[in-house]
Amino acid sequence: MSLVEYIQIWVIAFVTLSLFSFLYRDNPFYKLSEHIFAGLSAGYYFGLIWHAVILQQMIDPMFDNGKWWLFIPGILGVLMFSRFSRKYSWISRLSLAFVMGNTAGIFLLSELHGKVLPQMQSTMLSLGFENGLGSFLLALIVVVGVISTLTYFYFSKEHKGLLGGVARIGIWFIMISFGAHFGYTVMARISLLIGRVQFLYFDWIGSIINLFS
Amino acid sequence: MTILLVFAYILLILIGAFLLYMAFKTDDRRYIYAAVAFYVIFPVIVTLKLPITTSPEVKQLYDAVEALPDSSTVMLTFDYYPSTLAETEPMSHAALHHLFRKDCKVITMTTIPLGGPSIAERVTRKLAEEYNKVYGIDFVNLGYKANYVAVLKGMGTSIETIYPTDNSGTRLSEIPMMENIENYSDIDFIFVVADNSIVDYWISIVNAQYNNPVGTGVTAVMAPRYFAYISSGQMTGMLGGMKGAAEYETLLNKPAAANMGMTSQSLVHLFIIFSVIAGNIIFLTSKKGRDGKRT
Amino acid sequence: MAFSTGSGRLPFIFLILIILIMPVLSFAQADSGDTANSYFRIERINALVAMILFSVVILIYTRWAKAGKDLFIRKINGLDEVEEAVGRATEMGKPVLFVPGLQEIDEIETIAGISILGRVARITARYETPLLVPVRYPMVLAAGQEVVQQAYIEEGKADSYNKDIVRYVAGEQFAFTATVNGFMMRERPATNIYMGAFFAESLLLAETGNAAGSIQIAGTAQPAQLPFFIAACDYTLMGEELYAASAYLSREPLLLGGLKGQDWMKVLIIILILLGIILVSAEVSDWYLSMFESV
Amino acid sequence: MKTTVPVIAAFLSGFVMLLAFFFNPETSFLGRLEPEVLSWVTIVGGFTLLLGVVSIIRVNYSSVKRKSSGWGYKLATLVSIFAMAIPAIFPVRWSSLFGTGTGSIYDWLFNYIDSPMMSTMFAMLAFYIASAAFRAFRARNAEATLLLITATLVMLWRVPMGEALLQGIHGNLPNLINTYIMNGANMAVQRGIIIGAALGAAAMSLRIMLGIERTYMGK
Repeated sequence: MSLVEYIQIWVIAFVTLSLFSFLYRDNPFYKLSEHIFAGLSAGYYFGLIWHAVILQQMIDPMFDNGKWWLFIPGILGVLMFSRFSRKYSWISRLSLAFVMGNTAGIFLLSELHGKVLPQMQSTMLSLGFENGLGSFLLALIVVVGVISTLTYFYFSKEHKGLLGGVARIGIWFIMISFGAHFGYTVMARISLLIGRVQFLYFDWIGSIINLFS
Repeated sequence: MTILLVFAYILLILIGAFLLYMAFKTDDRRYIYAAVAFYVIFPVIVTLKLPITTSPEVKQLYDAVEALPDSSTVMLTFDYYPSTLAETEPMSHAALHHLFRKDCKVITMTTIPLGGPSIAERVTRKLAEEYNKVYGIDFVNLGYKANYVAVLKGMGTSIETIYPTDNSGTRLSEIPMMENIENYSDIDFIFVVADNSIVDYWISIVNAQYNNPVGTGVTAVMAPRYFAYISSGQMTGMLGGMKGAAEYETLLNKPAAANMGMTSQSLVHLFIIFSVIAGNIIFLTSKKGRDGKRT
Repeated sequence: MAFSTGSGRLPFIFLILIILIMPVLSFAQADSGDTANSYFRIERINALVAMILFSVVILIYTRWAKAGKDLFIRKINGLDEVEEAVGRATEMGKPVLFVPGLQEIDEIETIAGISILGRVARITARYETPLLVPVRYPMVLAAGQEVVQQAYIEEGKADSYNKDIVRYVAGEQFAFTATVNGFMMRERPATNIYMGAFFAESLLLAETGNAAGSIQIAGTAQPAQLPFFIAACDYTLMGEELYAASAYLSREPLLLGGLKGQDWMKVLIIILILLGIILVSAEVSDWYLSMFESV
Repeated sequence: MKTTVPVIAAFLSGFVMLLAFFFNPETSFLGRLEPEVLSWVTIVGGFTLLLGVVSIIRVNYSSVKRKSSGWGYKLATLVSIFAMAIPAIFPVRWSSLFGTGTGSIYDWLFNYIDSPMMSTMFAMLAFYIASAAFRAFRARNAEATLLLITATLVMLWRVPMGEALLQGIHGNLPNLINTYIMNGANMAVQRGIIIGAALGAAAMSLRIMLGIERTYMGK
């Protein structure tokens, strides 16, 4: 392993351990790491936008590809900075409206066409017995689950009588689903810790052992 | 050997119970932290080989990629933050192994501003060496562009208008691989590795409007939500969390980081189940003295 | 609001006009026979019908809500909990902590969080209970300050409003969480209210709030965080309940109209699904199912 | 003027998307207009990200200038911002340390400090979830109880050891969990939530496009 690799591994190990130190007690190391992290992330954004947007999406096409009109979105982008002045913040509305309006135009259709329609269609299941009890039971669970969940999130009538009953079934289904979600999420959190421990053990301690052998 | 194993397990359980007892006694949660650290570190040192069963969604994704004709074009997305590398990186590694093994042309891109492009560069270049793939001919990294909805929608008509150049600034017209690739219709499969709700837009915009098959590798936090898209056929297979990655690695017989982590997962999960039960027993027994809500 | 100003009506009329023209164009082109390179994508007519129906329903209800028509919304029982919890803080003279989520102002959940903040601020203004609102984005800071100041003025307590109630704490997710946790352990607020979009830090906040002995009420639409809030907080508003609560509280025509319109659509969706199930079970459903095919 | 022009801009910008959805891009002028409008949106979107960077610099610079409490840490943030941003701007031609490619200071700082920091911060959640599991996750009512029971079952099922345990109880139990809980009850609820949320998002989009919803503009 070259010297550079050693330095890299030890820098990561130092950073990892100083952040883990927070578990024992909040300390200056953790605070410092946190502030450095916030700074590096902001710096990363700056470098990224400088290259990915200003150079690659504007300067390069404008000067080498003849798309001279790309200065217009550039100006709209710069106008966004008027948000920092209380008096002129209204100037940024045009740029904001242009972006938000565009996203709204996409979502208005994609949410209906890409989510509501297909999800409705795939809930229209046959409740017949033709392919066995198992698939009937599953279809029943799905149909009752979807309808009772939609009913639970229905706000135009008090949840009383039949409506209340279906909403009650809805909350039971929702709790089962959230329970499943809880179980999955526990695994997600643990994996992240395992990732760090794998680094500390295999790479860092590995590099120490490698040093002496 | 089994006596040793049984003895190890008893020891593990005793340590867990002791630390839990101390946590309850002193109300100092650092005992629980110690238990978690122990249960994670111990199996990393002493790895137990555990059978990994394959779930249907993972098999569906594996089969879908396996069925792709060799040298077809696949878009692999790095839509994850550095915070979830432990779960998502094994997935993108396994995906690249699978795609490079099948000589697929790989286009990588990302919608994540913090680290997306750098992660994509690092992972693809490392694996490209292993399969001696050439940048610009076998794989290309488009990098990041802001406003993911516009990016996803824009690539439906013309990738080049959204990405005039690749991540390192080379114009797309100068990249041999991108010659006859204009938009989604020239891409055979989209493999999304993500840790956020961008997956919803890959499905509701790209799959619904451009009919590309979309397979995903998602963090365990996101997985339960996407069973809805699996069963409606909008999503072609899914890897759910580290277990999904481990299953995919096993199918590719390339066991790596995810497989190693499964023993630690098992132990910590059992410990958490035990502490939920213990916590609630204490809560319910002491509940007799106080009303349901904590006063 | 926009409806009264001239510009408000223009887009509405323009939208309806253009949408009506599309079907005319499609039928005109249908009988001209050349559907191959057709102008209008006939196969997406179901999306057009769905969008027109949806837009008309939402706009009608919004217009009714604006005209002050009495549109009934059931009281979300989470709101009694919020008022009771803020009352508890007033009795104990301890501060109320309100976190309007961790997303930008243009996210629906943040807007809902800010409108609930308005309600909470009116109560804290009335009883002069200390209130702290840490935020993560400059634009959320501006919107939050506006709403809180408005509440203090309406309660006739303009003098006891100060700019520091709503405070920009940090941009980064975990720097923000650590600072808020620090505040919780130092000030020991009697009530923590989390209303908006929350992610992995939801657990850190709820767990620290638990350790600080505060009553906690949460509301978010992020499905991955709801299980934790349900298990760790005293009361949780789930998903759309968050939007319904802000609509109920503010009676704001936009929210009210939107909610009622969506409720109407839910009834229609349930009826269409049930009809579909009957037809599918009777095996006469092909024509019906094709209506919902998204291409 | 301050409201009408943005409202019209929002409407037109959104309306192009509606047209592009219904009209075939190959056979109409939309084929060129749609991606062009979208590339403009990504450019303006990039600047909004810069907005966040500038506001962080402003907030930290003002507290350093005023020497407010903890200004040392704020100085560290400022130094880190420029340590990352300045080398990234210089062209890579001058030296491979510049620019954002592999081998640059930018890439090095990200891969070896920024990224591990973020991974470690998230890794700490494992500890918090365990302590929360013991201290905060209470079966305080019937619903929370059902949630915790299902959670325990799914947690067992998700790990090899647990799965082996379940198979011990009944050979087919793991598959039953996958079919009837994950692909059954959970899938149905997720579908209900997706439909509800989609209606909400579509309603919000309609209001934004028609200039009725304007809070994002800070009206």
